[in-house]
Amino acid sequence: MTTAELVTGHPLESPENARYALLTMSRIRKLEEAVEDLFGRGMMHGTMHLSIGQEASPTGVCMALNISDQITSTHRGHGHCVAKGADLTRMVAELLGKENGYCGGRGGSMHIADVETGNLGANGIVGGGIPIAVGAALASQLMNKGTVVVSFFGDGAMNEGAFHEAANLAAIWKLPVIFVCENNKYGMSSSTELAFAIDNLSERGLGYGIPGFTFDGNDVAAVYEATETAVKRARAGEGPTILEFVTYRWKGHSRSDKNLYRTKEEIDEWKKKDPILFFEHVVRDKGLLNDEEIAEIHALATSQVIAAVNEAMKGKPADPANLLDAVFKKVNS
Amino acid sequence: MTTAELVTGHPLESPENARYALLTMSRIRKLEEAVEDLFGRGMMHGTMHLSIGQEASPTGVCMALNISDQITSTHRGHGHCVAKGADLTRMVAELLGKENGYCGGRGGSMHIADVETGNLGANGIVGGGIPIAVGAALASQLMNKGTVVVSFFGDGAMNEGAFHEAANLAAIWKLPVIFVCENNKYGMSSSTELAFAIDNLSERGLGYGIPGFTFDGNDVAAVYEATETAVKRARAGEGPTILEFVTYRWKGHSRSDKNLYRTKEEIDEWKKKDPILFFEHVVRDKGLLNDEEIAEIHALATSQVIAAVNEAMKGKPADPANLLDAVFKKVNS
Amino acid sequence: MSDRMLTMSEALREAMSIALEERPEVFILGEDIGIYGGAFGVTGDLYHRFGKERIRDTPISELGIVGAAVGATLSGMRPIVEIQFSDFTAQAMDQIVNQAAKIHFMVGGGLHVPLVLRAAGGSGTGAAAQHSQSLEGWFANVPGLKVVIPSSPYEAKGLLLSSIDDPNPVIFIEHKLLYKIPGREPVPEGAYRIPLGVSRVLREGKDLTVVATGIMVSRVLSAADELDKDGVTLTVIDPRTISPLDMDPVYASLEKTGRLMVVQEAPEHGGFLNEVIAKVATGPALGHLIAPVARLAGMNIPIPYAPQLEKAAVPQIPDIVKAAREVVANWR
Amino acid sequence: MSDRMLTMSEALREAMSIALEERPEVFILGEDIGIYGGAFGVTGDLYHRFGKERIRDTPISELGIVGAAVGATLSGMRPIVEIQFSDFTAQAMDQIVNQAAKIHFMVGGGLHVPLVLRAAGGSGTGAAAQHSQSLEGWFANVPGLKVVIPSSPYEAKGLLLSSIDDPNPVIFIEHKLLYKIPGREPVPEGAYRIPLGVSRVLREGKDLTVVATGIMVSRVLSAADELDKDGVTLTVIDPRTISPLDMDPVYASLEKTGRLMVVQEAPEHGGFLNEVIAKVATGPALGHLIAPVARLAGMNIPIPYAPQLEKAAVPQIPDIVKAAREVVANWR
Ligand SMILES: Cc1ncc(C[n+]2csc(CCOP(=O)(O)OP(=O)(O)O)c2C)c(N)n1
Ligand SMILES: Cc1ncc(C[n+]2csc(CCOP(=O)(O)OP(=O)(O)O)c2C)c(N)n1
Ligand SMILES: [Mg+2]
Ligand SMILES: [Mg+2]
Repeated sequence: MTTAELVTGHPLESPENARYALLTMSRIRKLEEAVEDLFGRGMMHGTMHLSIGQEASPTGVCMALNISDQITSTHRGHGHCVAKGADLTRMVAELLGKENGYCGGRGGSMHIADVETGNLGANGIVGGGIPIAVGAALASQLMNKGTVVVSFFGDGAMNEGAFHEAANLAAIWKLPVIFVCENNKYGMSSSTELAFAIDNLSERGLGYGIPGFTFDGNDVAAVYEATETAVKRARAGEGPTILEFVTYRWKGHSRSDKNLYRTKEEIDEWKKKDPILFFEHVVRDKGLLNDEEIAEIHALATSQVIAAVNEAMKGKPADPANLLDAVFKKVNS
Repeated sequence: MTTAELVTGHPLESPENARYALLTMSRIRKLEEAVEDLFGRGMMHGTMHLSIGQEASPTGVCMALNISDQITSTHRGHGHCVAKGADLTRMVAELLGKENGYCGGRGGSMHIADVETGNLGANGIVGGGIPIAVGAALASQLMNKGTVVVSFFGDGAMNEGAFHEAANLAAIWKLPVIFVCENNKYGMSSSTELAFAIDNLSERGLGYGIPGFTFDGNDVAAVYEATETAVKRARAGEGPTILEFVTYRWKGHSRSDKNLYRTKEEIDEWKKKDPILFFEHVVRDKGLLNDEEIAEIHALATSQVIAAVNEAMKGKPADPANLLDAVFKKVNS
Repeated sequence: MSDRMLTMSEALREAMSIALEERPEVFILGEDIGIYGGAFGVTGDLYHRFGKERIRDTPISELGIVGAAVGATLSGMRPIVEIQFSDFTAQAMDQIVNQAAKIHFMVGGGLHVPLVLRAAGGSGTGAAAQHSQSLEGWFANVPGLKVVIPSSPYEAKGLLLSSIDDPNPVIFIEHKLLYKIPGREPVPEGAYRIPLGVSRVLREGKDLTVVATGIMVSRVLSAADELDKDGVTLTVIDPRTISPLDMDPVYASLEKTGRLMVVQEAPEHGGFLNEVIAKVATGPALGHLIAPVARLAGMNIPIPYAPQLEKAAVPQIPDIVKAAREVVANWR
Repeated sequence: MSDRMLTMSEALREAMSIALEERPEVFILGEDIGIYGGAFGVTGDLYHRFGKERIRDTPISELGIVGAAVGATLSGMRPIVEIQFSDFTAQAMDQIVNQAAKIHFMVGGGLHVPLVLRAAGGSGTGAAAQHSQSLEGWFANVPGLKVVIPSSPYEAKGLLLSSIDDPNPVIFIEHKLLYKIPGREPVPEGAYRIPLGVSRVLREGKDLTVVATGIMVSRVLSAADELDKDGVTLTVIDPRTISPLDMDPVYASLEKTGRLMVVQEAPEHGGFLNEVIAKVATGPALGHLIAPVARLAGMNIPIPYAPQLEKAAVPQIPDIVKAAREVVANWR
């Protein structure tokens, strides 16, 4: 089995929730480690953007959402995808360019969408998903769906015009959208210190009349709580919230990154703040999970990822024959 | 004579300054009345965006600038043009599509630029001039020119991505640029109440780390003082400022406007806040100018505008013959 | 058939009104489309009839608006976006080209984008270089977009209804000079659909095949009237949609006339109608050509302001007459 | 002449380095061009040599960056903007098209915009639909822009220096596959300039005239080698700049070969090389054609991700060989 039964609620509410939160974070980490390995062995094409070190944010956010709630994601989107409930096999199959991948091999890592779990798609364009999320929220409002849309994006994306225009539309129309800025301190090589003249990126909200808050993005419980409050606000028709989750990516921006713009010390410092280890501490302290259970969860994640990779490998390579037909949806279909 | 000797300094500092401020506002008003009349009589082509009622802002701003300081302007740009020192004849000639117009008849009202007075150009694109102003300020900084750039734009322009990206660049690089938002309450038919979820548009500055302030845009002295402070800050290398000048346009957005989105009462209310009449009161009260002098100033403005129109009418119509040559600047020219 | 003569604004409004009534998932968004009735008056009274939720005024933020429309389609809506001047699609290019056009393909078919983007194109109103462009060529070279250019009120209504029905993103470019002039034929009441991808032969002649789009269609028809007097007769073909492009009537006509002329307002260099020439030159139709193709297009300049300059910049009726005479006199 | 073989990245860096030394008003701005050395490593060590003021890292805001560059030109600077992937010019289209391209004309000549916008185009790296487009056609249809497409390190260096000298905005599109592969000829040290608007005849043959740009030039040259073995010889012409476009060598060659093929990576429908076909079909050169023109172009699809799909989407060497054989066998 490569999908998980979605669990919603506070990660520390029960052993079951804690287990789910840990499993999700572990699945994301192991999946990305596997992906890195496949790339390293030349079995994958293109580039990759790993979110190792950032697993708490997608996990905590999605535990505060229903399956009918929607997200838009980014180039660094594997975590969002998994946390919203995607099938690992179809994800890996996509990265391997297989017919049974999420996009039939046409999109790759940066374009995975999963309608069933409400994932409206990763996006290769920085900031590209933000107005789309706002539009989905507008649809929710127009159709009285009661659903909420979360737009995940990075610190760098906040400087795109797309963020600005979308944020203002959400504010004036009080749309049920949550802007989740995963501030991992860098947009590629560009540090937030150089790219912003404000201390917390959530202060951007002030200019739109949108409440904005900054949290430890490596604490899955804090992420959950922040999101839950924003979801309530959105469902109540009170409009958008900006949530900044401060986190860090352990790996380079993409394959070609030589990490010249940051120090090894900085990276090591952040590795000590590993969201998974931190959560393990907390659940152990609270008596929600013991060491054995924790080890089992990781083993399960590993075996799921291995199964997904093996299964995906068996898939049929995507076939160029029907590419022309794939451009347009047929009229009346 | 259709240009004026530029005067800088506080509009209430001396009778000379008061006279200049009033003359400038009057020249703008009379020019636009003449333009409206020419349009009405079918002698002009295209559309027009009049700034009648908004004369204090360009006048007060430009009195705080040196001739070497630069501005970018908007579709509603006649006032900025005049206040920065443009030649009225060449302006009218441009509107009439004459060879001796500022753009040789190629640009019209929305594209007048005047290198000599530091006017980098009106712009038909809402928000289009804002990044350009930031770039000119970057050039000033790189070349140590000590000059300041003012970007004029409307309330509506603040919702364009161009504003956002430009504002952030100015903030992080501490550029000598001043963002002057002439908030006349509407972007075409869209009221600031509908288009923004904040009270003062200058609050937008908070999200960039740019100080922002809101002032009565119909009080030329207040405009001057605000600008002077921002100019000092800019010249000192402390970076940009956002100045919001609240004002009102008496006329429709453009020729085709039926004013359906606002009431006659509202318009009348604002006509009572005429920046010219208000300034006359002040200068009379302060004993800077008497009634006779005020009347003379208006008469002078009128005669200058009439002279400009007459002179412009005599110009040669723009000639299509050399259009192809006008697209590129010659290499090595 | 009714003999109602409508302007293109009226015809477009009628199409939107029908769609708004037929489908709850249709809504319109854009700048000043509400109380103001649209920069060119196209939405008119729809705001009063359908309310501010469905006729949705937006702030001035084209990228945000188009993006929001894209997002709404992914959640089951069918938005119509009005961009006041097609020049401002430049603001929204990312959402149009990198998102709307590609989503269906990129995600492997699981999502689609039934979006109609209406925009006023073309010159002739003295609005100068930033408000007068003919940008259809940009969109035609982007796989995943359909591109429609109505040339009359009748076409506009039927094509817009088909565009709204289409499950894919459609760029619908309306020439601003056509909004107010009366059309050349009646506009039926009620719904009718003109399929996308079917060219229309507006007139058949023996001497020259002319392909033109948008405003140029009526100019070519007027030129044809004039040439008729000299006994020079034209086949006039309006592709109506340039993506997809239906060439069959062009090929068929060339067998008869042996001469081809294309007429567009967009700048000549790299303009879209080169595709028509290329399709002819790369196939058997080349064998039917008895003279070089005539290409009449906008000058390679930004649109100037002064009326005499603006007119000179794009093909006018006398230019078409002259060019047609030349090509008909020509022999390879 | 030196016999240094450089990669295109190195050649471009050398050109920028020369310009930075020659002119104090030259500076570079873009995302990750500083310490990172550029998304494709093109700026490399320039940051360390010229400092962070002149090799200026920016936030992720393409519209703002290009706009700032435009503004800087109006104040006497000569910025070079690097846009990481040409797909992101979509973000900056307003400043490119509505501002940079038109300012000189619109304001009546009083201002000009000596801006160079470098961007990586094309497919082949598995970066999928939003990072692989060939968008030169957009810019070529915008009067006021010059459009340069280098096909090798030698061309890249000389063309970039001319582009920096040019007082007008230049869009400089670099195919990302060319960055790292060695060029076909040595790159001289020091400054040399290749004028914009002069096509280069890379090879002369008797059977077929091929016009190709960018990455397709080397593919066509490889195909020509292969065809040589069969005694089929090609004239290969690289226009190097598509605006302005120098057609003289094409016309001259057609007199000899009578057959034309154009090869581009951009989608076929509405792609730029149609301009070459149109220029031939509308003039006397048509008379020299003894067979229909062959057009080889990208499929009309977004660029797909999987390697086998991506390869299928754009012309490869065997496709060129095959198409050339067909057209040579053809007779109108
Ligand atoms: C519009 C656009 N500009 C630039 C890029 C190239 N790029 C891809 S990811 C990235 C950095 C994004 O930073 P951030 O938003 O902080 O996300 P992170 O990578 O840190 O998760 C850049 C510059 C892009 N894909 N799209
Ligand atoms: C990018 C763009 N979008 C829309 C327009 C059409 N338009 C011209 S002026 C205007 C209103 C601008 O409002 P504001 O910025 O407040 O300036 P004001 O007209 O009030 O001076 C609009 C929507 C435009 N010219 N450019
Ligand atoms: Mg980041
Ligand atoms: Mg306004």
